[in-house]
Amino acid sequence: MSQPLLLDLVSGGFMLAGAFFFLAGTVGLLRFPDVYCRLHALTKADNLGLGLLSVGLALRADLWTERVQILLIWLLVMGAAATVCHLLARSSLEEGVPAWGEDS
Amino acid sequence: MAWAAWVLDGVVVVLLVGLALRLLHTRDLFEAIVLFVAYGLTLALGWVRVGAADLALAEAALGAGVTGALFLNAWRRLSDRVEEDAGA
Amino acid sequence: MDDALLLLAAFLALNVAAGLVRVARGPSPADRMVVAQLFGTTGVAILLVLAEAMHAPELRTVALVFALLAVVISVAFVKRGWVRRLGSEPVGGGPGAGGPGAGGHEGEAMEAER
Amino acid sequence: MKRVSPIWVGILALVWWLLASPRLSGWWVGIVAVAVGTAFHVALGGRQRRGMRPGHLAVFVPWFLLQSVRGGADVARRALAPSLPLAPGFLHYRIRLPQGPARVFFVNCISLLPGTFSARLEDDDLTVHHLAEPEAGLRRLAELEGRVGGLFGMEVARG
Repeated sequence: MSQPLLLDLVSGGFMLAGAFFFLAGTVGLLRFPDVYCRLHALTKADNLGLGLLSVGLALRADLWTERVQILLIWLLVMGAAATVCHLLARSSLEEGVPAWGEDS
Repeated sequence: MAWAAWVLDGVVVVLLVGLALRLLHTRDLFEAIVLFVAYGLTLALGWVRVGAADLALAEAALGAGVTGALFLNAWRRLSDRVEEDAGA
Repeated sequence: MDDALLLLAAFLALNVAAGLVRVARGPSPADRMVVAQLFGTTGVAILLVLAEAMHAPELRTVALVFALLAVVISVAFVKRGWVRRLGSEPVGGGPGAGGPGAGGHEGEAMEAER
Repeated sequence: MKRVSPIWVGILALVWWLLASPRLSGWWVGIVAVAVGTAFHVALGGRQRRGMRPGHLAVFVPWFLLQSVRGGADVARRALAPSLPLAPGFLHYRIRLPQGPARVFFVNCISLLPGTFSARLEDDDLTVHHLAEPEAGLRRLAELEGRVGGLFGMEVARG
């Protein structure tokens, strides 16, 4: 009986840590001064949050195919996030969105 | 037991209504498009909550994705034309 | 445990709601387009959690679609330039995300988060 | 020269199987998907002479995961600190990796490194946005480039 409890604790810990990073990412999105900094917050904090959450969920999954599935989705999201971040940053730069502390 | 589900569903419903109101009231076309995409994705979450994963899939892919991309294209064409008219 | 997972999903949904404040406030179009990233990660997280909480593995497929959508939408957005487009404000940075709100009317649901 | 690599077909089929796994009733859709995926793979350049070396992934992946955890923690700390300790700005980095998959991989990885993401790439000149501490960012970029070079089996001159 202690085995499932331990599993719940560990996976719950991972998921809570993930939720914390999602919160941090949202706070960063609202607080950071310019679009470039906000992209940092969204890309990195949310990705780490999703990673921790995926690990927590993968621990709870019944089948190993489900585990790999969850981790594959995380991998795909990681690639998508890096691509989206680069695209938005590049177009902001090209359109001359000023960075914080820069007068233009 | 049920209250946790109520919390989640409540958040989704409030989000949907708030997005819809803001979407209809904003004067910024681009913001409206972006909010439309957000609305579609939130609606997909709503479909998930009522147990219709297939509808959620269609809503996300067609309602938010394809329609959103088409709106973005139309917005670009529209603003090109407005710019031309202003320049001429 | 399922209840705890549902609450976790609700918490993540609140995160999305807070993030949408940034989408509503802008000021630049790129600031609004972070909605793609927001749903691309947090939306996927919600769906993965729900897949476990509701015992519905098919929701992971929906999560995949969300992740792909983020890319599709932002590619559709950056394909050509966007500044000085119809309805988009002149951009301005500044500490505290400066600039007045788009039209002065913030959404009712957003108001509480500000 | 464009050749269909059987390894790629296998990888795509495996991915399909994993993603569709609880119910494989739609296996014929999977065959179509794998075929389309392979067609894209060939259209986008096919098998490169220098591919990723799988053995080196075992070293790279843990390092990268650690870096991305540190990146997330760094952003979280800055976002939650009341004083908002930011010193953002752009820096330029001259890429030494040759054109090709290694370079694309490198540029994508930058976005998950602590405090940096890639904003623009023009020829060899990469514009990187940093959240704070540009010198540390440059050092990490150089290290990442070296490691990506190792992963793809090419020597990157230290400069």
